[in-house]
Formats: sequence, structure tokens, C-alpha cells
Amino acid sequence: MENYLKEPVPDKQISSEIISSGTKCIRIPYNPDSIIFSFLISKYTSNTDGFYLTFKGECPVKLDITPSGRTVKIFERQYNIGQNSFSSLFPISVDDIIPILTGMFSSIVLERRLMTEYERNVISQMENLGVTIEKNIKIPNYKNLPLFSSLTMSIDPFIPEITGNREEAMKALKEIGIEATDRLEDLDEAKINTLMMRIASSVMKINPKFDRTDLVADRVYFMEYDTLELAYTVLYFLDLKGIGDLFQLVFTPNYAETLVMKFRDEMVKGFKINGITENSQFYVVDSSLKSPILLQLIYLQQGRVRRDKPIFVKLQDGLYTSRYFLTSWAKEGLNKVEDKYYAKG
Amino acid sequence: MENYLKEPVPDKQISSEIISSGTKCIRIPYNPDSIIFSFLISKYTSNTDGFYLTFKGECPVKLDITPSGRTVKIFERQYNIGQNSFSSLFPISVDDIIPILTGMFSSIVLERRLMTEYERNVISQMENLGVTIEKNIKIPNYKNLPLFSSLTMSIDPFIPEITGNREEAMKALKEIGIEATDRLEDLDEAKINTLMMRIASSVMKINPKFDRTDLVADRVYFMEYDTLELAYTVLYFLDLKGIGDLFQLVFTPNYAETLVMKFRDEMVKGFKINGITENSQFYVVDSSLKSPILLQLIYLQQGRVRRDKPIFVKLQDGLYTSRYFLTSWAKEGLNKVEDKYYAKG
Amino acid sequence: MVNSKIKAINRIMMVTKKKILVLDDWGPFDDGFEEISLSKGSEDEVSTWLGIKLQEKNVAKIMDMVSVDELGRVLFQEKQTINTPASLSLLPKDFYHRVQLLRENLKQKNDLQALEQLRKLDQVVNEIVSIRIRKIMQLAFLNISDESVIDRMTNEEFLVYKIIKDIIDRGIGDIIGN
Amino acid sequence: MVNSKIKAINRIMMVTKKKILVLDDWGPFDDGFEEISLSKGSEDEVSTWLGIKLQEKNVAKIMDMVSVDELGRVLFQEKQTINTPASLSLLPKDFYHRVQLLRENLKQKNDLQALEQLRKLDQVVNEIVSIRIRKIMQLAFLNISDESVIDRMTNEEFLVYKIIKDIIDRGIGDIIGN
Amino acid sequence: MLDELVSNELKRDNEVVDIPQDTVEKLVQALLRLRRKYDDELHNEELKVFEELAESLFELRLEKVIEGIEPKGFDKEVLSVINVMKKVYVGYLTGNYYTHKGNVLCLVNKKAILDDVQLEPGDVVILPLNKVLALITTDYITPIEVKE
Amino acid sequence: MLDELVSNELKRDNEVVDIPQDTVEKLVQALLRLRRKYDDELHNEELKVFEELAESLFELRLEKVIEGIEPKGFDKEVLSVINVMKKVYVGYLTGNYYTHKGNVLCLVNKKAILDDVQLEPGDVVILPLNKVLALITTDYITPIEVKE
Repeated sequence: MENYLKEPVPDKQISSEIISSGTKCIRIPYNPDSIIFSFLISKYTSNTDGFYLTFKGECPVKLDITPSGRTVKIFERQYNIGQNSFSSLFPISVDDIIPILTGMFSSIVLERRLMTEYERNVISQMENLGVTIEKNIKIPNYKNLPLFSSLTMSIDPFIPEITGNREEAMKALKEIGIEATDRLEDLDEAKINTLMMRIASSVMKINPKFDRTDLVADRVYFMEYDTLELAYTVLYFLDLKGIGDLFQLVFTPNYAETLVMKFRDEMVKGFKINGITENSQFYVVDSSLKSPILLQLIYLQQGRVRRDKPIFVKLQDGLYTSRYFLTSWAKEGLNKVEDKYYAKG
Repeated sequence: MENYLKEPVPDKQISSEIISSGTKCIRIPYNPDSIIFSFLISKYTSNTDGFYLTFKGECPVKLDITPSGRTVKIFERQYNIGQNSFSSLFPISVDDIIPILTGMFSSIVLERRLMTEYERNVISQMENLGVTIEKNIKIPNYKNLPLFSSLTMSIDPFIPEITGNREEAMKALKEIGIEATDRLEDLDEAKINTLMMRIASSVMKINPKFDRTDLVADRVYFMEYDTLELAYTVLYFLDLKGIGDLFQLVFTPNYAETLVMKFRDEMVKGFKINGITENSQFYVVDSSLKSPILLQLIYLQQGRVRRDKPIFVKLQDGLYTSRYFLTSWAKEGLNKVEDKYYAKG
Repeated sequence: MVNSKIKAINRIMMVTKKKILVLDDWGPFDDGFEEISLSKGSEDEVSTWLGIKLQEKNVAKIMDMVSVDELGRVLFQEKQTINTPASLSLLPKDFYHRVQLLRENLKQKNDLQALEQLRKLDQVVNEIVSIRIRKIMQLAFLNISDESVIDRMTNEEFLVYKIIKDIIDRGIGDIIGN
Repeated sequence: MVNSKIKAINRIMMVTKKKILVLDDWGPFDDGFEEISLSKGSEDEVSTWLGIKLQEKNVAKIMDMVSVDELGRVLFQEKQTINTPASLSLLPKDFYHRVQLLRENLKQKNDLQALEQLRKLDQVVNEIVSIRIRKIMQLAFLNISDESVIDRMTNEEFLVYKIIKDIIDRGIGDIIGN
Repeated sequence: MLDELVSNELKRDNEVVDIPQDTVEKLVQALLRLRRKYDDELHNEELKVFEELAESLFELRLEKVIEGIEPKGFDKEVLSVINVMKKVYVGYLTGNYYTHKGNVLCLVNKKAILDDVQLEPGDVVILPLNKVLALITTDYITPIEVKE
Repeated sequence: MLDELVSNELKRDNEVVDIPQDTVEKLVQALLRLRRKYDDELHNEELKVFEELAESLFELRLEKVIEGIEPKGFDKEVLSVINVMKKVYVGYLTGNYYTHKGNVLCLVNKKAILDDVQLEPGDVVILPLNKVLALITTDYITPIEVKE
């Protein structure tokens, strides 16, 4: 009875079909986009007894990420939604714009991909609710933050010496005649060009294939929120704190402000990445940036890591990782890796 | 890996093997002997968290009653214990004599069988703890009760007109020159003979195959308890009240006194059985004796019912039966049969 | 806590023993702990709840009761020593419970004379409570915890005494150093 | 119940506002409900817990405090009207809490003079409590529930008043007909 | 705010104040953010003050329910647990359950996994009193009653 | 006997009386038999009197625990539930759980069947506060904390 549709059919109907199915349970992969989407679904189910997300158990509704794309299974019907993020399937409303955008962009950033046609279309539909889209530089929240701050937080592209180092970021800006506290809109065309050149040349040192055009992307904002910054924030806290922050962001979207502020506070302290080693089962990154997901993003740019091999962070008292990389784990947030545990799992 | 032993091997070791296996769960058929045996096991398990009896679920220890005899499965080992009651396997101790005897005789009475060699052997071993055995008349507690009372409670043999009717019992005794309040020990040989004749002739009216020798059996007593009376008591309350009375009897054996007293109180009120009808799925007995098990015992003597077809009792407001006959039921004690429920089940 | 304690005191009183006069043979009754048999004309002791039930059935009469006259005497005594807290007169622990039983008896009679007695009873008890509670407060306040004085209180009065004493001790204690 | 209520009253007082004198610029501080900024030399109001913390850090000084002298005046006033319950003098709701703050201040000083003051304070407060509780009991007993009188009680005193009044009302009520 | 809630609770002696979910929601969300945002001495002190107030609110409301006052408000269901506890406690102590040394005989109401054992409705379990209580409030089991 | 237990509980203001299981056992077994044996007006009245006493014992002991006195005796574990309740209540009200309108985000601790859904350790559930409480006491779930 499986109704497998070969052609991707992303469709807002899928969400309403899930909601109206009355399901109180979704099986999902441990991934920010699917988590956010499921919380959005749970927000609109009328079930007052409870809502359940399982990662290994059986449920009538099941989200999957396969090499050939994402699928949604609702009882016997299966939809193939291709590359599109789950969250982009959710009906647009002012109340849910922040979680929808966060889910979408966490997927886009995590997978280092472009927006799909469908997702771009979703964004257009959001424009009358205040969402803006423009081609611009891929550093977080250049609209509202001083440039040194945006540069410090730039994970993808990772700018050697500058990312994670506020002083170096300020120095670099000063060298090309930009005030550290200037925002992008304070710069003239020439200065913007110089800035882009400066960034690109830095990035190329570790990633020779990088060029200036890679610095520009479709940049989506909603109110004071930059979707890129939101995505980093959510990836970071999913690693360090776990699923809770995603829950709160979905149910009380202005919680995003708390999270983004906290993310900036943590980033402004700066961090160092001292190198990566590898064994047959995992990578170890010696770093004061504690987020294995962001570290993977950084090393993916340099072609130094494989996606399917977990990243462990080396801290003073041992190796740590997050549930994202050890999905068999029953703990949220960053946790110490027990040697024997990992040997088993 | 099944270790199926063809020859029956009843053995006290089986109980200790179950207890030392540390199981906290036994799967059993809904039957007084297996229930009592399981409660005895649970009494000696060191598990302080809980003990579980399941009738359909899976457990490492499993009791079964098959056409070819009883089996006990402990993890991968299976023992075939033949006709012997489960309770007879339990190690003898003063504390547990009452529940062991009750379990054994509930099985013997319910199955209308003789004691097995093994069970007789168990009884001999109990003799130094005060258990007595003698060939004597099969009416309940002739040692301690006035004869009219024993006769009134005689379920097997069922004595037409006399069972369940105190006045008729007294009248019958008077007719053969016995004081209603006499006990068996007050009678001389001749009077005992007359009494046996009188009973046999009554029984033969409905069961022509019956003769005087059928009136005599191995009669086992412990303190003031007659095992036959205990067996009727437990069968009766399993029907009317459910598993709780069996639990209490196992854990606090002198609870037997409360139960036996209560059983006598109920029996002394008398009862009438107005006849039986049958359809494809069940028998209906119109009776003021509310115990379907005891009613089945009565009709089995006359060859009027099959064991595998449930007995429903017709009371004023509808048909009732007990969990013993509807094992799919999740309710204890006598419950009303919903038409649609039974049609389904 | 206060409510729970008052409730508890009343409930305990339902199982304390009361003297009865047996009006009719009764029993045996197995109360789960002992077997009770009463013979007509004898005096005996039973739990209050049972006494009440037996009285309802005219099987017995509770003897540990107060009469309206006795109440009058208690009041007179209290009034005489109205300003001497330590002169609290000795009442049985279940005094107020006895008053309640008396009230219920009078209520059931439902004739004019009984109603008049009821009215008088309420007035007298009101005064007794009023004087005694005032004395008990004084005792608590003066920090008098003499066994002999405390023994003169009913169960409820002792509870009141303890609560007030606790408030005073704590009130001061809480402020002056923890 | 009594314990829980007293605890609750003390806890509520930790979030009630207190006047402070700001000794140093401080803030902004986001307390989750508002943003607080204090400028040196100004007077302001903050939650008691924050006032205490700021005082510890020498950022502010709590002004709603009592002094040992003030306590003396209160005692004098109470003594003068010792037999007139209704003449309870008006104290701030958090009077005893202020006394506690004063005590802690004195304790921290840890010099001879402070110790002497502490001793005196305890004695004075002890007397104040004693007189006032006696008056409050009288008020409860006389069934005086005048707003104007109740307003003069501190939070704790009002609780005591209510408990005693409840006992009296109930004590009588429970017996005289349910 | 929390101090007002506690204060109202103190004022009403004979009822559990009907605090609506919305009132609580505002407080909870504000404190959640505070907790998530800050981790310094002052904010921790502030949270401690709030925690103590919340504790007092719990104590005052629960004590009312224990004394028989009807639970109301956002925590109605939570407070009602006391009444279930009371019923089970009384049932146990007055011999309305089949029991031995604090263990109680119960019937399973719905599919459950207890102690890693998968159980079906109608199965029978012997459990210590505290577990009985917890599993009753989740409706997994019912003690078998001696007299209904 | 039960009235003595209640009476002792009244006398001690600052402790929960350490009532041993054995004491309770005798009472429970006696009343169990009484209940099973009789069903008449007088015995039912007697049982009512005992039920009220048991209720008082519960109220007095529980109120002590609410006020912070350590639970003791045969019902220690039952009374301790109050402290779990208090912790969860305070955690909820002061924003230590991820929450929305009285629903709380929790992690599953061990295999469980909730609402007919079979769950594994590490699964995530959103539950109303009262359910959270019941399932915490059975150790099926733990609310995810905003700050540990």
C-alpha cells in the first residue's frame, strides 16, 4: 500500500495532513530542522495529554533524511520532498515565521547548500509579513552588528585569524581603513570591495578553491533577525544545551532574542581552534569553541572531515561531544565521551 | 536449546530454581493452583521493587497446563510435571502448608482427579508437621462441622435436594435417626453406613453411575482445616471476588480462617439451582449459587457440560461470569457479561 | 495545620472508651480486635462511636455525659476565678465532646422543654469557652507550663494552648536571633 | 500551616521595595522584569534582597531601617498604653524585618559598642513584641477587627491576630453547633 | 508577580486562589529567560528569592488542599494528586487492599512497562505502596479492593 | 492502634513519628479481615471511624513534611513524594523547565509506554505538568532543565 512518489512534492498540505491525522507521535532523525518542524506540528495538535518525539521507536508519522532526499511518511503515505527542509513545509503565519526560518536555515547552513526553488518561493510568500531577501555578504547580521562582531562570528566562511578573535577582527578592519564599530551600511562601495577582498584572501589561505563570489549569498532577514545568525545560534545551542532551546524558540518565538544575545555573548569572548586529529572512529578537535557541529562546518570547508564521522571536542578534562554526533545517546547537550561507551556504540 | 523432558519430573528443585533465577515475572494460566504457586514464589523472591504475573505477556518463567500435563519453563529449560499440581512442587514449611495444600486441592477438586503419587508423597512428608490423611467421606469438614452443615456444602458429590438446602439436610438426617448437629465422630458404624447409603441413593438419582465407594476419598486435614473445604472456598471466592483472596491466603495463611468462615456463612444461607440451558458459545445456569466454577463442578458430575465451554450465571439483572471462564477479561471477580463483549471475545 | 489537628482530636475521641449502662443483652460483636458482649443491667465501657450507635438502638446509655446542671456548676466555678488563669477548673479531656453528645440528645427530643435547655446550654457553654480560652491564653502568655495546670485542660484547649505558646515563643524567637 | 505562613511572610518581604541611598553608580541590571540603573547620590527604591546585596557591596545603603533609638521610642509608646489594646502604635508592615536588618548590621560591625547596642536592641524588641502580642491577643479576643487597628499591625502580627481569632471563633463555633 | 500570588494565598484562608495559567505563564517565561541569559551572583540570588517564594506558594496551596479545600487554578491537577494520595493511604491503612508488609496487590489497567516487564491490561502486580501511588496517578494500575 | 498513632503524631510537633511497618501491618491485617468478613451497619460505621483516623494520620504527617520535616516510618517513601512535587513545582514556576502553557519538555529515562506510544530512553516528550509529576515519581521521565 505504499504510495511512493518519485518526484519531490514539497507541499504545505503535508503539514496539515500530519496535524489533521491527530498523531501524537513523530519519529525523526536528531537534526535541528526535523526537531523544529516536529515542535511546530506539536504546537498545533489538539492533543492535550502529551506529544512524543522518538528517534528509534515506531510512530505513524516518520521523517527521514536519506541520501536521495528527505521523506515524510504519514501512516501508509510517503512523500519525497527532495532537498527541501522540513520546516519550509509548515504553513506560514506571523507567529511561526521565526521558527520556520530557523529550521530552514539550520538545514541550509548545516548542509552547506543553496536555498531550493521551493524554499525561495516560501521566502517570497513571507515578504508581505516583513521578511526581506537580498544578495549580500555571508557574515552574520551585518545589518545590525558592528562589522568586527559579524566577522568574529563568521563560521562559514571561516576566516583564519579573524573568526573567533575580536582583536584581530578589529585590527584587520583598521588596516583597511574601517572603523571597528562601523556597520556594513556605513561603508561606501569601495570600502565594501576592500573588505570582501580582505576576507577572501584570508579564507583562500586554508581553502584555495574559495573566491569572492562564494562570499555572497541570498541573505534573509526578519525584523532584527538574520537567518544566518539564527542558524548558527541554534546549531551552537543544540550542541551545548540540547533540544530545549529549540522547543522554546518554536513555542515562544521571541525567545530567539534571548538565544541570539546569548550566542553573541559567547562568541564575543572569542575562541581558538588548535587543530584536528583523526582515528578510525572519530575526529578530535582541540578547541575552545565547544560546538562540534560548528567545528565540523569549519573543517568541511577545508575538506578535512567527512560528515559521517563524529567530531569530539578536546576540553581540559576529556573528550566531549553532543547528541547530534552520537544519536544513540540518551542525553542532551554536550557530554563527556566515556571511552568504553564509545568503543561499544 | 529447549530441554524438553518427556518423563514427568516433579521436583521441589523446580521451585528453588525459579526463586534463585531472580525472576520478577511469571506467566501463568488463570487457574487457582498456578496463581497460588506464583504467589508462593513471589513471597520468597528478594525483589523489593515488585513482582509481576502476566496471563498473556512474555516472562522468563512460564507455567502451562496442556492436555498432556503441566509444564514449567524457566528461561530455556522446560520441565514436564505431568498431572501434579504446581503448588505440590513448593518446598514444605510450616508457614506455607496452608497455601500449598489449598493450591494442591484446588487442582485436585477442580480437575475431579485423585491425588498423584507425588502429591501423596508430599502429604506424607507433611505428616510430622501435623497434616493427617485418612480414607473417609467426601463431604466438607466432617471432623469439625455438624453433619447438616457438611451436607449442605457438598458440591462434589452434589446431593440433590440436600446440597444448598439446610432444612432438607436436617430433615434427611432426622429421617435416618441422626441429630442435625451431630458430627460424624458422634455416629456409630451403623449410622455411618445408613448415612452413606442415604447420600449415595440421592446422588444416583441424577448420576446413575455413582456408587458408595465414590463417596470415599483420601481426606487431608491440617489443624482445623479440611483441604476439601479449603478448595471449595478458594474456588468460590476466586469466582466471586477474584485473585485477592488467594494472595492474602498465601502471604498471611491464617487468612484461610476468615475465608472459610465467610464461605460457610454464604453456604448456610442456602441456594437453588434451577436448571441449565446451552447455546453454541456458553451455558447459562439459572442459580442463586453465584459461582460458575462450582456450578461447572456440579454439572460435570452429571455429564451435562463440557469443560471448555464457559458457564454464565443468570442473575436478576443479567448474565454473570468470572475471569476463570473469560480469561481475556481484565476484571477480577464476578462481572456482568456484556452481550456485545461476549460476541466479540 | 490547625484544622487538621482539631479534626484529629475529634476523631480520636470517637474511639476513646466511654462508660455505658447496658439496657439490653447485646453481642457478641467482633470489632476486629476483641469480641464484645454486653449483658443487660451491667455497666461497661465501649468506644464512643459504638456507644453512640448502641444508644441510638436503645441497647445502652452513655454515662460519661454532662448535664445542663453540671455545665452550670462549671460556669459558676470559672466565673468565681475569672481573673486567676491558674485556677482553671479540671474538665475531662473530652468535655466538649460530651457537650456535643448532650446537644445532639436534646436536639433529637425536639420538644419545647428540650429546645429551651438547648438554648440555655449554648449560652452556658459559650461563656465557659470564653472564660477558659482567655485563661489559657494568659497561661500561655505567662509561660506557665505546669503539668497540674495543663492536666486541667481538655484536648482542644491544650491544642489552643500549644499553638499560642508556639506563636509567642516563635514570634519573639524569630526576631531576636534565628 | 503556621510555619508555612510565617516563612511565606518573610519571603514576601525579600521582594518588597525598600528605599536606598545610592553610594555608587551601578547598572544597568536586568532583573527579568525591568532594567535597573542607579546613579550615585540619588535616592531610589529596589527589592529588599537587592538592597541587601548592594549594601554588602557598598553600592547603596538601605534607608528604610530602624535605629536603636527609634525602637526605644516605640517601646515607650507601647508601655504608656500597655492596658489599652486598641492603642497599638502604628508600625511599618515590615517592622520586624527591619529590626532583623539592623541586627545583622550590628553583628557585622563586631566591635564592643555594637555588641552593647545589639544587647540593648534584643531587650527592647523583646519587650515590644511582648506588649504588642498581648494587645493583639486582647484585640482578637475582644473581636475587634477595626481596619484602623489592623492597619497598625505588622505582617507577622496580623497573622498572629488571624490565627488567634480563628481559634476563638472556631473553638466556640465547633462546640456550639457545627 | 510571584510575591503577590503568595500574598493573595495568605489572605484567603478558605480557598485555593484560582490563579489562571496566563498569569503564571508570564512569570515562568520571564524567569526562564533570566535563567538562560545570566549566571552571576546577583541573578542567582534573585532566582533563589523566587524559588523560595514558589516553594511558599506550593506549601500554602497544598496545605489548603490537605485540609480539604478544593484545588483550583493552573496547578489544579497537580494539587489534586494529594487527594489520590489520601485515598490510597487510607485504603491501605484501613485494610481495603490485599497487602503484605507494605506491598499491595494491583491490577494493570493499560499496557505498561514496569521494571522492564511488559504488561497487559488485567495482569497482576505486587508493588510497594509508594510505587502503587505513582502508578495510580499515571493510571497504569489500580489496587484490587477488598470491598468496593 | 490507629488512635494512638494519631495521638502520638499530635504530640510531636517537630518530627514525623517513626512508625514501623510491623505496627502498621497488624492494624492493616486486622482491618482487612474485618472488611472481608462483615458488611453491616455497625462494622461499616467502625470502618468509617478508622478511615477518618487514617485520613488524619495522613494529614498530620504530610503537613509536617510540607513544612520541611524529614519523612520517617513505614510511609517514608510515600511522604517523600511531596518533596519531589515541591522540586518540580518550584522548577516549573521559576522557569527552570522548557515550557509552554503548562506543558513541559522532558526526556524519557527508560522504556515506557505513554499514551499507547512506545518510547525509548532519550526520546523527547511534551507533557502537562501533572503528568510530568506522576511520571517523575515513577522515574520514567526527567524534565529538561534550563540550568542544572
